[in-house]
Amino acid sequence: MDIDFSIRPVLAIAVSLLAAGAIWGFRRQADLRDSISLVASVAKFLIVISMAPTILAGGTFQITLFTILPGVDFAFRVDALGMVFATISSLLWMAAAVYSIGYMRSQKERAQTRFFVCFAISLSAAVGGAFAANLFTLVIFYEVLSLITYPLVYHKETEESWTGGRRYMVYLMGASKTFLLAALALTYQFAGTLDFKAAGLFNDAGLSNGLLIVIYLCYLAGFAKSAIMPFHAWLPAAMVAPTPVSALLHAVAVVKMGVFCVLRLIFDVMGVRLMDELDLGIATAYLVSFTIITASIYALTRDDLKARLAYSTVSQLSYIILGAALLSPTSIIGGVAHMPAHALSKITLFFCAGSIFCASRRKNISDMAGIGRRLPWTMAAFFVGSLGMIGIPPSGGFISKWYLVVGSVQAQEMFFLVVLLVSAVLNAAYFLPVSYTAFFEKERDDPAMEVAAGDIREIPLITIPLVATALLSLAMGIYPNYFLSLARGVVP
Amino acid sequence: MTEFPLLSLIIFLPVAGVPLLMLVRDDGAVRWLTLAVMVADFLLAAWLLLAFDGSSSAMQFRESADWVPRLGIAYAVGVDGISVLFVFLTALLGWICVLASWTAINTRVKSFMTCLLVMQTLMLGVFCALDLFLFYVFWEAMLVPMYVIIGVWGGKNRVYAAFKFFLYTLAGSLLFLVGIVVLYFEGGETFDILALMGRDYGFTVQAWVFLAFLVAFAVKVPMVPFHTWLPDAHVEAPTAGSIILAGVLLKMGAYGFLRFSLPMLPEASQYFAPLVLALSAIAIVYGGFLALAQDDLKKLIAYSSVSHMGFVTLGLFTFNANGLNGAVLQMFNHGITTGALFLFIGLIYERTHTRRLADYGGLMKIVPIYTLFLGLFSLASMAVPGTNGFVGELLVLSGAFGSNMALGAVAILGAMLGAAYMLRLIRRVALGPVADFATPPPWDVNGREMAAILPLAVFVIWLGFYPKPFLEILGPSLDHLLIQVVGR
Amino acid sequence: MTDWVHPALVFVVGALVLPLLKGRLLQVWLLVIPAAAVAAVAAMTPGEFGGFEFLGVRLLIGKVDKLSLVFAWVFTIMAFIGCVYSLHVRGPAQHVAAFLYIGSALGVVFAGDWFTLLVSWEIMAFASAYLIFASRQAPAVRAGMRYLMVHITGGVLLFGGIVLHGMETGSYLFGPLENTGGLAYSLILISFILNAAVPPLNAWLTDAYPEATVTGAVFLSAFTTKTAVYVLIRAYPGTEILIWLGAAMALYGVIYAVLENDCRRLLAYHIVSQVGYMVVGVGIGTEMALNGTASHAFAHIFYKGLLFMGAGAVIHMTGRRKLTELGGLYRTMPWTVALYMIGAFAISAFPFFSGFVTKSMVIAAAAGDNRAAVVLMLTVASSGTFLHTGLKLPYYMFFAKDCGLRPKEPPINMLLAMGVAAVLCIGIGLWPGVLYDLLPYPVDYAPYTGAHITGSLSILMFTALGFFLFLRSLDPERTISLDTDWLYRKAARWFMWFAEKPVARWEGMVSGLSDTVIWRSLNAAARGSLSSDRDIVDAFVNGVARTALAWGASARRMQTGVVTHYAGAMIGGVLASIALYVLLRSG
Amino acid sequence: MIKRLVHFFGESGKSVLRWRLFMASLAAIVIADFLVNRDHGEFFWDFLPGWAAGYGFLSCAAIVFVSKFFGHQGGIMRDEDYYD
Repeated sequence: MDIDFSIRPVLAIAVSLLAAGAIWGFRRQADLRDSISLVASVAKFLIVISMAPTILAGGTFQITLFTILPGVDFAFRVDALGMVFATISSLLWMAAAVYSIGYMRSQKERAQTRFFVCFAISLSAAVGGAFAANLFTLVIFYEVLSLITYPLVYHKETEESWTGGRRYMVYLMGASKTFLLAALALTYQFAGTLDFKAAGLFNDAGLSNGLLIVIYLCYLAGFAKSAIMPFHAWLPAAMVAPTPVSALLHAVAVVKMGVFCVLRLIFDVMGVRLMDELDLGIATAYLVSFTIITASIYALTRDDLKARLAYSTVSQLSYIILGAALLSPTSIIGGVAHMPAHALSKITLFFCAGSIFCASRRKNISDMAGIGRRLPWTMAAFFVGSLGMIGIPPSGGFISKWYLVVGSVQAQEMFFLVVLLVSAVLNAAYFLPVSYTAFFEKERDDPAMEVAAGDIREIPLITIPLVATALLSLAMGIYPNYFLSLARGVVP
Repeated sequence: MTEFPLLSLIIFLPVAGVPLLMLVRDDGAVRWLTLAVMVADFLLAAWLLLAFDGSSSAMQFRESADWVPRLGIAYAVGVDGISVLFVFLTALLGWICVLASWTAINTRVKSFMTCLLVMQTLMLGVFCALDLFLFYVFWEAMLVPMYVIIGVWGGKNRVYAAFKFFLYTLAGSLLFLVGIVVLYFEGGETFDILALMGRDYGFTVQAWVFLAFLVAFAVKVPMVPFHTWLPDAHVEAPTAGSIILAGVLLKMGAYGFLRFSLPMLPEASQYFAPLVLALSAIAIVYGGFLALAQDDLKKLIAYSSVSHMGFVTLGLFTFNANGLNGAVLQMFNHGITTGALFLFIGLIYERTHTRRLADYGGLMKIVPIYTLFLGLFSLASMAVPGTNGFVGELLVLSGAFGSNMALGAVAILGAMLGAAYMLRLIRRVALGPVADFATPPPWDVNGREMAAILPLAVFVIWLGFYPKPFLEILGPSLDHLLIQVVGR
Repeated sequence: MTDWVHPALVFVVGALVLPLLKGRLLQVWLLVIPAAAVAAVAAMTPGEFGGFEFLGVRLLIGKVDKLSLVFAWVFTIMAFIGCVYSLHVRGPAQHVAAFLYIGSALGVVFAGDWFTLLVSWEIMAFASAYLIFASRQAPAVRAGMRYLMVHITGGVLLFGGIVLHGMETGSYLFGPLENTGGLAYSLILISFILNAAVPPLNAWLTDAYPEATVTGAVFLSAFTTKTAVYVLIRAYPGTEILIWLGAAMALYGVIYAVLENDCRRLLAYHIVSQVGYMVVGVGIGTEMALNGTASHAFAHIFYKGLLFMGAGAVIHMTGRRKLTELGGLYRTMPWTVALYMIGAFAISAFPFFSGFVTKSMVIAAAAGDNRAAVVLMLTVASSGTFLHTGLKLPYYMFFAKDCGLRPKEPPINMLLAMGVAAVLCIGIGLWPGVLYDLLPYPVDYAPYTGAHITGSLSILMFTALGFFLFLRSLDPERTISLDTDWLYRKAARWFMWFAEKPVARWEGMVSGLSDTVIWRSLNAAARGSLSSDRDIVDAFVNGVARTALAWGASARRMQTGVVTHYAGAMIGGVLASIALYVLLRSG
Repeated sequence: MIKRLVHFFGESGKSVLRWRLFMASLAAIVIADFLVNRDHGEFFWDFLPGWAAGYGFLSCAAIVFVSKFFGHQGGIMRDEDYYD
């Protein structure tokens, strides 16, 4: 476990911040402005991935900028878990950058500069959180992410989007201002530090179990981005945002930030041993199992495609937490591996939803009968994405589900085995109908539709990235080693 | 350590500027002159801060000269880690006030500037005084210029507000005076603060004096239920007045607790701590709710000050390191942030002549830079991580939890409310469709206003990420204080 | 993998290339790929190939022994026939699905470990489902969805079972399971018999196959159930319960077939019935029984394929599928009739047809195991088989009353495919030795004894007699028959109700909390404290203030901001209080 | 040739001839069943000539009537639009 000092984490964060500035600077020349996002995304990915070899070899990068409070530094540390998160966000930003250009232009969206600026900054926040070396730094980026995504949520500035945005803020800021702040204060007061420790922060704090549990629950509720019920309602509300946002942020960056924080909480703040002693792991597992099942069932009833995807996200996020909460090595691998697996599939699905909307202005699944003939690439990608969500080989989702199931058996918890299997069936029940409606049902030309079935066309700038992500999700199923070995690195 | 009477210079430089003002006629010249004086004073204060030795808890830059030896009254000044910060803050806000009233004040400019300068001297004096009588003189005298500022250059309802302010503070200060006198006799007929700290008073005396002080300081802070003068004063006061009120005057109360109540009356402090803590907790939540309900920008900020100062007193009476550090830091932060917010409201008021939340909307689109900074300070005020507010709040809350879980829980509620009303403010003022204003855009901040804003913004970020130097200056003094309170 | 080419690989490659081809080229490719697969199988020698490590599991994707070879042979040959039969189908999609389907079935056949098995199993479900969806009729799409859901559920059970098994034994190598009473054993068994369409888990088959495309049904009839039989032979030989399930199954299919009006659904029920024989064989588990099962599966694939091709040809030409709407087609489709009848004789096990030499092997094995009841039940079943596929179906489809249609013979490729299958049905019947040599265990069984021939002939012919005597009561009726799919069709509706009413309401309530409770209560509290501040605290102060104001002209003057008066007031107050204190002290 | 064979079974004119041929074949089979040697068999009926004929006929009858009974009385047969 060798620790190298490196400026690269900071660079990785800075590059998109600079990009944001540049985008603002060139707001008058649209082409130049948009190409900046592309370049920045590639640069960011290269910087991040350049750290991969060392991390895979079990090393970590570290850089401490300065001390904020006694026992609290402003510092970055790149380890396996952070690397997983950083890799998927930066990798998928490239796809999302292309996609959003296509989307925003085809939609002639307003305030594109603001959009791209916020987008770039939120990526900085995501990667910053991934590389944060302690709770304080992590929380800084966590909050920045909440705030910077707010303009993206109310982007359309319709009544609907304002209410959506308000709910977004009420949940995210509310939770973090009450529970998270409390948890931090308690931790700082009693543990005296906010640094991540694999053994946990509270070992020599000598706190009563009750207090420890309270602290843990405060954290769990505070990280509302992980969308554990009943703190999930902001996610469906955020669906008023333009689809690129829903895709990259509310399927990958933001929600994964929440889950990432929870994993940090479990592994590096509470520590596996404490989680086990207080039975917090198992309790959490039951909590998220409830989320998994309920969200899946609710998704069945949604006809609005994005809403269905949102609830599927709610349930899938809990897979990740479930894996971690079971605390068995294999399940942890499964949980961590499910982060990229879910990210790749879900971003594909959202891209598809956006593509359908741009091409046909259709939002409801019931209106998509026969659209598969018009948008073959999109719907094929959608099918691939659904495979990932259900966990059918050869998708990446199968890999993580395999580990999760093995892990839950290993943890001697048949209940969660059942939960996972049942939810797999439920996922199939709400994802496959989309595909078969699109491909096999008769296209009906109803005049109410803005766009007649006849002139629905694929939009290249939108289709290319979604096909790419679909292929990536398959690629992870066939060659999962990169993420798997990172996941192994996470196991304490 | 230095023979050079730096403190006295800092304290009296502003007043010294007054006669110079008499020489010039033209308003512009008056403004420039005042600004020059204030800036010079600020530079001295900055030098003081740099020259201050943060490693010791002792009073530094002490000067003393007999004044009324028969009564043991002396002219004694000096700063420790706590007061030096506030000297600096006061000096900083001083020239910002000048800038803030550059165009806002165009009647009787000279008198106004005179008030500012006098005010400045008195406030600096309060923070530096090491002699109780001297302290009281500064403390009392401060009322006059402030009263004038509100009563003369204030808004429609200024008389009511000014009188209310006066009544409250007078009532407070009378009790304060009584307390001082008691201490004087009990403490061996001296007004030397350090000496008085050394004394050991009987509990009953401590208790009575503490209560007397409590009212005096509670009015200044202000603590619920002595807070109602604040919103009116703020609403009616000109921008500069609001900045001084929020930035400095409110700190006096807390400073009083730090200087007198805690070190001189430790047993009483601990005995009455629950009372103060309860009042603070109430202030935090109550103020938060009140701010949430406001439709007047200034009132909103004013009540948010009540809530934030609640955090300060809360931190002070937790009697642990985190709490105290947090409290003092919070005082400083509040000075910066709330001062800035009042400045911003002043700026926008100059242009739109309305303070009703309902009249605003969509500023983001027409005055982006203004909105950007407004957003920054609002976030600081709601204590978002990465801004100065968060550090202070985190420390105070840690302290609160350290002393009592329930207390922490209530305080947390206040923090949440902070987010609520600040987000409401931003949402209504900055976002959404552009409201139609009397004076049409564009009118974004100009260079002069920028000069006033930027330093504050710098402090917001600096303290948000790197409060260490300030905490290091505070550290020894607060440790010393802690020993004085609970150490025995 | 130089010495060994996985036929599944051949099909996958074929499927990948297909979309690029069209017209003549496509048709050639459709013939080349199965032929290549057959060649690959022919070139195969027993052994283990393609073993490697994945997800920490020891994988073995190619385990070749005689048993897998039998199934490989029949699958690849049937693939060829099916491709010929579907040569006329335009567009690659269906062919791609078919190729993937066959490929995954072969993947199961050669799977040396549970993991590979599972993967192939899942892909098989999806690929086969496409063949049902592809007919694009609304009922077909719904049936396809049901089919898919059932198989996904089965796959999920298998998934769980495999993981449990792997955890129990620490090995994922695919082999016989012994009943440790663990959950794994039953989970896997359930998922297997689900694919084998053992009642009550049979409904997916009879629900979906009749809805499939004409060509798709041919493939469907061949692979899914037979792979299930194969894995049963591998994993559950000699499991008592299978005997009874199988026997019951054989009759179940026959009984439902009586009631059926849809020609392909009738044949589908006979798949159930025929697979019953194989399941019995597995249950008995003696070498002979397993030989019987394997060989019967082998023969079954061809004659069932032939029957579906025949029925398919009729549907293809007439567009009708209900017996009540057909009849009298023999005039214009004699070849179809003849070829179909060959299949019918084969399935009914007429002497010199393939069924005769394979089915009897299972029955003989049952007899050899002294299971009289089983033998009798199976005999009834075979009489029923002839009754429907050999008599009822052809009678009402080709003869009986004239429906007035005069369809032409089907396209030549269909006839050719049927011809090949027919040849195989007869060939196996005439030269059983060839098949017997392929079987996993050495065969000492001679089907052609006098008693056996006359016995089967009389059973069949007297069944025929019965048929003609009771002809009237056999007339098909315009009905559908409820099967166990009723359960999950209804259950699905109940579940959706549950999801849309209670769950949805609860969810709406919870996610509304922010607006309904939190936001409102905050604002209420805010307004409340505002009024209290104005009406209580401030009111008090104002009262004081007013009195003070009223307290004198000095107050009036105060407003002008003349400072001295305060000074006065202040000092006065100060002196007063000091005096007070001094007084107190001295007193 | 195939055509002729198929038509032979189809044409109504030939029904009498078909019936006779059928009967003849039945008779032939039963007779043959008595002639073949039955030296080995598992169960008693393996040694009864003509058993198969009877059993075949009975099972046919049984299948037809039992299942029709279930179908009609057991409520298994429903209208074609039962599910929608």
